[in-house]
Amino acid sequence: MKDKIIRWGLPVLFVLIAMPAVIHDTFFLRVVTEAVMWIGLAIAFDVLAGYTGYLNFGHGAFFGLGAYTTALLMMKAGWPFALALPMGGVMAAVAALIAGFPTLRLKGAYFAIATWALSRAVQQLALIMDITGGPDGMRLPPFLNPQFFYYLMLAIVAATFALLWYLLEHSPFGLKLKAIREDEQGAMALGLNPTKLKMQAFILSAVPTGILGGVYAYWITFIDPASTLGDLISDQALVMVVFGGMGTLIGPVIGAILIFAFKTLFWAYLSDFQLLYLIILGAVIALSVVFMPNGLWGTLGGFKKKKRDHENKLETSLEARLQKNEGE
Amino acid sequence: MKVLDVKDIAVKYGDLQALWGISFSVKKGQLVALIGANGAGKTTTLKSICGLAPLASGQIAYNDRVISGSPVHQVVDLGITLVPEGRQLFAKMTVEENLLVGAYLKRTHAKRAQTLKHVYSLFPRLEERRNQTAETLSGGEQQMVAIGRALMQDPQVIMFDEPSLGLAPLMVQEVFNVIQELHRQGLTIFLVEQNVHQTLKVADYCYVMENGRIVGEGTGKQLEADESIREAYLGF
Amino acid sequence: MELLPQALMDGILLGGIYITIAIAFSLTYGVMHIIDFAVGEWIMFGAFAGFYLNKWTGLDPFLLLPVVFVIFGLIGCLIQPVIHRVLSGSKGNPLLMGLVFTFGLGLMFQGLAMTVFGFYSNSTPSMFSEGSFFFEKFGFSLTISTVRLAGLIYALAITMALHYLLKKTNFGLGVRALALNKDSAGLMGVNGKRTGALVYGLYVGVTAMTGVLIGCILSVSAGMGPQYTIFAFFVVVLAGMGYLAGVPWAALLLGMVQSIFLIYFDPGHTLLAVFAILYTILLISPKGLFGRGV
Amino acid sequence: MKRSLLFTLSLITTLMLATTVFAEEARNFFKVGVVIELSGDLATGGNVTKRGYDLWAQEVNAKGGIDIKGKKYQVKLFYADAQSNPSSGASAAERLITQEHVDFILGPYSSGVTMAVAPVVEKYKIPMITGSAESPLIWTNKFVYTFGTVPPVNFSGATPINTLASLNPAPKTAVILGSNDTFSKATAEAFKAAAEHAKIKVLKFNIVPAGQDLTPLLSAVRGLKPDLIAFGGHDEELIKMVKSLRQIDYTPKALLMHYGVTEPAFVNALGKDANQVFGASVWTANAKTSSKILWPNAASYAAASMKAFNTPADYTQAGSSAAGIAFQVALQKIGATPGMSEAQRTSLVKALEQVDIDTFYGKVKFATSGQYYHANVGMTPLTVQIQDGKTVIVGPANIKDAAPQYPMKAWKGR
Amino acid sequence: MPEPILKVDSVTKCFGGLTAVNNVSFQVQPGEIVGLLGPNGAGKTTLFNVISGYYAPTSGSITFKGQDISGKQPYTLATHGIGRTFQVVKPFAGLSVLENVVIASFLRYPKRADAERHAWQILESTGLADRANLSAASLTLAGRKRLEIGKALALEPSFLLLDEVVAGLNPTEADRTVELILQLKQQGMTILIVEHIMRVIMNISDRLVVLNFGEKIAEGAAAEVAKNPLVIEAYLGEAAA
Repeated sequence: MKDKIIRWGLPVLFVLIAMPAVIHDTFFLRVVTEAVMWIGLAIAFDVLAGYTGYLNFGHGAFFGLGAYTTALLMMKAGWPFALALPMGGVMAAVAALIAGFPTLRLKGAYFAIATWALSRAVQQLALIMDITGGPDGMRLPPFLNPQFFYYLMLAIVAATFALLWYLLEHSPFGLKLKAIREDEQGAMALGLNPTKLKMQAFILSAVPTGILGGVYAYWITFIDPASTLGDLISDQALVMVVFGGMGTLIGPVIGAILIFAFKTLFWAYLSDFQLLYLIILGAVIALSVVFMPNGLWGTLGGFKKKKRDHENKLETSLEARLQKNEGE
Repeated sequence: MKVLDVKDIAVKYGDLQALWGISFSVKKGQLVALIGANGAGKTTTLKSICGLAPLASGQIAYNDRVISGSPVHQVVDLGITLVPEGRQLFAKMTVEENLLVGAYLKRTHAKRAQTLKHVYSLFPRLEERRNQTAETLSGGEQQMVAIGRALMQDPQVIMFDEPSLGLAPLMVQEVFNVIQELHRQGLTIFLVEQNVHQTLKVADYCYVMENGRIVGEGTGKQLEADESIREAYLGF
Repeated sequence: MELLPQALMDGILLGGIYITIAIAFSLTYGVMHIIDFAVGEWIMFGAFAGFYLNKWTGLDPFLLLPVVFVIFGLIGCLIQPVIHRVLSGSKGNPLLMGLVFTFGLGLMFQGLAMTVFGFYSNSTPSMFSEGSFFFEKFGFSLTISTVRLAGLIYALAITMALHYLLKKTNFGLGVRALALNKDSAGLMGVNGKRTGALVYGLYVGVTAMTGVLIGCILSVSAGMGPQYTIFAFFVVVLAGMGYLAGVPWAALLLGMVQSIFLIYFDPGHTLLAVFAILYTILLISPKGLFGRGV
Repeated sequence: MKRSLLFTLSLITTLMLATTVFAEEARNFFKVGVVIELSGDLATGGNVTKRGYDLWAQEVNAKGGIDIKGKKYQVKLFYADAQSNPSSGASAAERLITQEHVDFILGPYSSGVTMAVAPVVEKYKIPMITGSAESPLIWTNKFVYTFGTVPPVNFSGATPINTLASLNPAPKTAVILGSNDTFSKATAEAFKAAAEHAKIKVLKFNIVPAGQDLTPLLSAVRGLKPDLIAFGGHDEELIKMVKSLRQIDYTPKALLMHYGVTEPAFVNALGKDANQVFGASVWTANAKTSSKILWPNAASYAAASMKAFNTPADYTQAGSSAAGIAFQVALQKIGATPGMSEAQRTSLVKALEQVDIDTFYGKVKFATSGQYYHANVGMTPLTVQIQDGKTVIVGPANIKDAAPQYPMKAWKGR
Repeated sequence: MPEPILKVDSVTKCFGGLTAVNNVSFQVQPGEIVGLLGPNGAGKTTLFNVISGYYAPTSGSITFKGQDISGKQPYTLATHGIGRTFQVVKPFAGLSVLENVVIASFLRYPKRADAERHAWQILESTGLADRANLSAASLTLAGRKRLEIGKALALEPSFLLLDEVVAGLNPTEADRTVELILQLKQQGMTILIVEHIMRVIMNISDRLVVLNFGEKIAEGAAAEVAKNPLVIEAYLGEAAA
């Protein structure tokens, strides 16, 4: 697993780093920047959805919170971007702590709806407060350097991926999360504190999301409640994760790339058929749930795993038979 | 005449095989019992007969008609019913509603007032508590509702899954009395029990199960006499 | 103070609309554990059905309700087996998968509606939309909009009809049995698949009828769905998911909170208050107002 | 490791191939970028705006193109959907500029998207005129390359209040409500400022959540018995507002909304209940305008719109067509041909700042300083009223077509 | 008499109106195997859940190694050295057998490499090593029960609560499990075990505690208890009495 990540991850990272040097098309760079952002949002969403089984329909609220924190600190307090950005992550962590403490007690649909209500409330708050500019939103000083934002986004998402990969797939943390997802009662007997673990996962999901929100604000130069605190972020992250495959790190990445690429291609080259896009996207989601409940990666990986399991089984039974024969 | 004929059935839950090709039959008017330890596959056997657990192989016939593969609601319409383990009542419904669900089928719906009267005469206690929700009843009363509910279906074969489970001794006795009474009335009964002594006493014929297989059979007397079966499977 | 009766009345009338949005929705959750993200889209389709049927036939939308119910009931029965397949899958988390499936369905419906019906808002005329009742006594004055009153009566009628269906009919007994214990219901001869399809059909039919009413009372547009999805969720969660008897109370509470807030507090904070209340109640009583959700 | 190296190389090559830049060709037509909301929440307005741009391009091309120093150049529109989302809008602008190499841009419908697009056109120095966005905030940001043909609401909102104040007996009290979105909130604030200025007592002023059913609030308003109810909101909200008022059976002496009443959907949905509602507008199909460019007057434009789309034109659409005309005039002035250099585009901005022309839409003249910087201040804002299902100009007094119907007829007897 | 490792002191547990465990007291000495007996529904599992922290007792107290642990969370008790198995075995189905055990090993070995090494040892000793990389869902019932014990052992507990680890196994499998339990006892483990199969529990227990209807009806050595008429009645039905 480790080898695989390095064998595939490093070249991909290399390509991504080298890309702006080769391709000077700023639109292309913008699209890739946004794609990278969505990869980050999707993997952060999956920490909670895939690894603990909680659908957080308030994911977008962390994004908006990060965006507004960064924007407010820069515009009202005069902080430099470099200081304001991490504060977006800090605020998201604080919000996750406050929101998670009560909501993580809720199960299944109740959690989904409570987090969604919470995110609506946050949006309403941004709409009626003066300091956020209400519905007019906020404008940030334009710093229009596409390379800067590309590399910043890439660095944050790559770091997030690496961190999550380490924590979820390599360190004890990920296994523990999976354990409480599978059987919370049973996990408690093994010394795992589900409340604490879920809270950690919630924060882990919120922080990168908040930071990405901060980058978004500075990059797009304009934020308002409709675009940064609306349902779009959570909805799209959910779609990407479900399509790609929940509960893995690669799944959401693939889901984010494919869905975003599909969306962008459709948007750029088939804009006469914009409405068709909604229909197709809806159909893709519905059909993928019916035919690939484990997502694209889960389904592909599933075949592989089945094969491996099967081989293992053959081996075991062969061994067992040999042992038996020896015994006799 | 065989009312129920189970031939070589196997059941799997995912990778786990619960039944390994078991066969037995129940004749009309008989009280047949199935005994064995926890996890031996007794409940699975009952479930597979009523269509709640799909068969991996084998066949089940009822009055010479193949019923395996039919959904549960069709099976019960033919006159087989199950009083499930742990009663499985509709907890938030009243006693009377629980009983009336028993007469859900068209076949029984028309004469449900009459059947209800019959059930109440069998269990007068239930009539007293007709408007209480099922969850507020004691274990014994719940068992009565479960049996009454099954009777509302006007069955020819009634299967019991551990009816004495968790009941006080007096109550256990009462349940067995009811079962014997139903037997006397001519119902065919298939009983799964852990209360070995009582069961062997009332049953016409017994099967012993272990680990998804039938490992012994005979009348109650024969089994009680069989030391090895006593030793290995009955635990005393 | 003199506004209080009017505020309460408006709250009740608004609550009536929310009852109709949520009641059948709650039923499907209770029986089949479907959380239908497309509930607002069914309302939208219903509203358009009412609008166009009224345009073509010239009949009052209230007279068209049964037609709409039958059409959409059939559609619901046909869709349910797919949802059933998703929910009974062994892979992943079926409940969440059902949520995501209907979410996709909702997106598809929105796209379809915008393609077919265009962007403009519309309104369905009805004989009830004309007048209002006006009372003035004891220094209080009270205006009751006829169409909203008709909506409330419809809501109560539907609630009562559902109550009758569930409590007094054999079919309803089967539905309740199915909701409480699937295996036992099967043992009693309840055909789970067919009953499930009928319940979903009933839900889609009732929800589409609600759409017709909303078209009369408020407006009709291709993008109207999501806001009603929000309210449906709100009411159902507040009532306790699947707890039908809680729905009217939760709906009235929602109507009342909005009415009171719009009148006595800063109206701009109304939605904030609504969401804050939902959140708070979920925290105090995670299974809804009455703690009876499933 | 070898296999992944190969993979890396092939990926780089693919990326390079995929982005082979379209070489800049000499062309004989203008490439016009259009960034608008074709989908999402604001698609209604986006599509109205699109019709305006389309009609302009159609008419220009029907006349052979834009006449630059005796040679005619056709225009070709390149759309990009902003999906009602600022970030998509910015991407859309970037794509049109860097990939399609458009000469100039016709801008978004909404203010939010315009705010995100403006910095992008600023960066590439591509002039943009929006035919619709009318939040005052856009202009206080003083974007050099961004212009607008629709005057901001704080410029146009005062007129209908003044018209009402001049009636006899004038409304003395008012309740002013606004939906909580940029445009509607600004509208309500403009109404409020104008009312206070005109000595109309504002009994209640509230910004309400977008989409909210306002019936309970209106019940309370009813108790205040205001002469005037003024509301800033979008199409669906306006329809719901009228229905609510009728349902609680309150008819104020005057009901004022903004331009939404001139949208065909308003009359279509409400029928006779739409009658006598006042609105603010800068253009109607019977506005008295005369022009030498494309359409001689408002009526001929309205007819052209009916012919092209089978939909009556409203002022957003007209303003969008006028945005095209403004570009056309400025281009002719500097004699720029397609494939403009940066210097040419800079002078195009200068030329736009000097535009002062009469169009079918009215006078187009962009402010060059102050709070309306680059917004069109050449217009005469109008007070309109729906009379018998038609939009009629009822003020200011010197250009009105008909007398305002006032007070409003009760809902019941209609 | 040495200090008891576990002291259950007049523990009562009610659910609403139902009293599942009623005023039960007993003690377990270090190194002992105590069998908890009783017919289905007698309250054994409830008592297990109270001891292992899943339910707080309604009244009474539980002392473990001299410390009052009543009402403490299960994960806290795991660190104190209490390991338990579940009657209905639910392995973490999406994970491999090895991973299942590794999760438990983390309690004493927070580093992944150490935990894995430890888990391998556990798998060896429980005879699951050859299936380490299979998904836990693919195990047979016997395998799952074994895994359940393995997970509890990976906590390196000083006290084990075993809930029906033999039930449902065939005689060979059952014998192997009994062997494993006796081995643990030899290593000095204290065990409280619930089991239905008499032959097993009679053989391995030093002492028995018998529950019926939530109350303790007998306590003592196996042979003694088996003669107790109360027990016979409760257990075998009145016919045997």
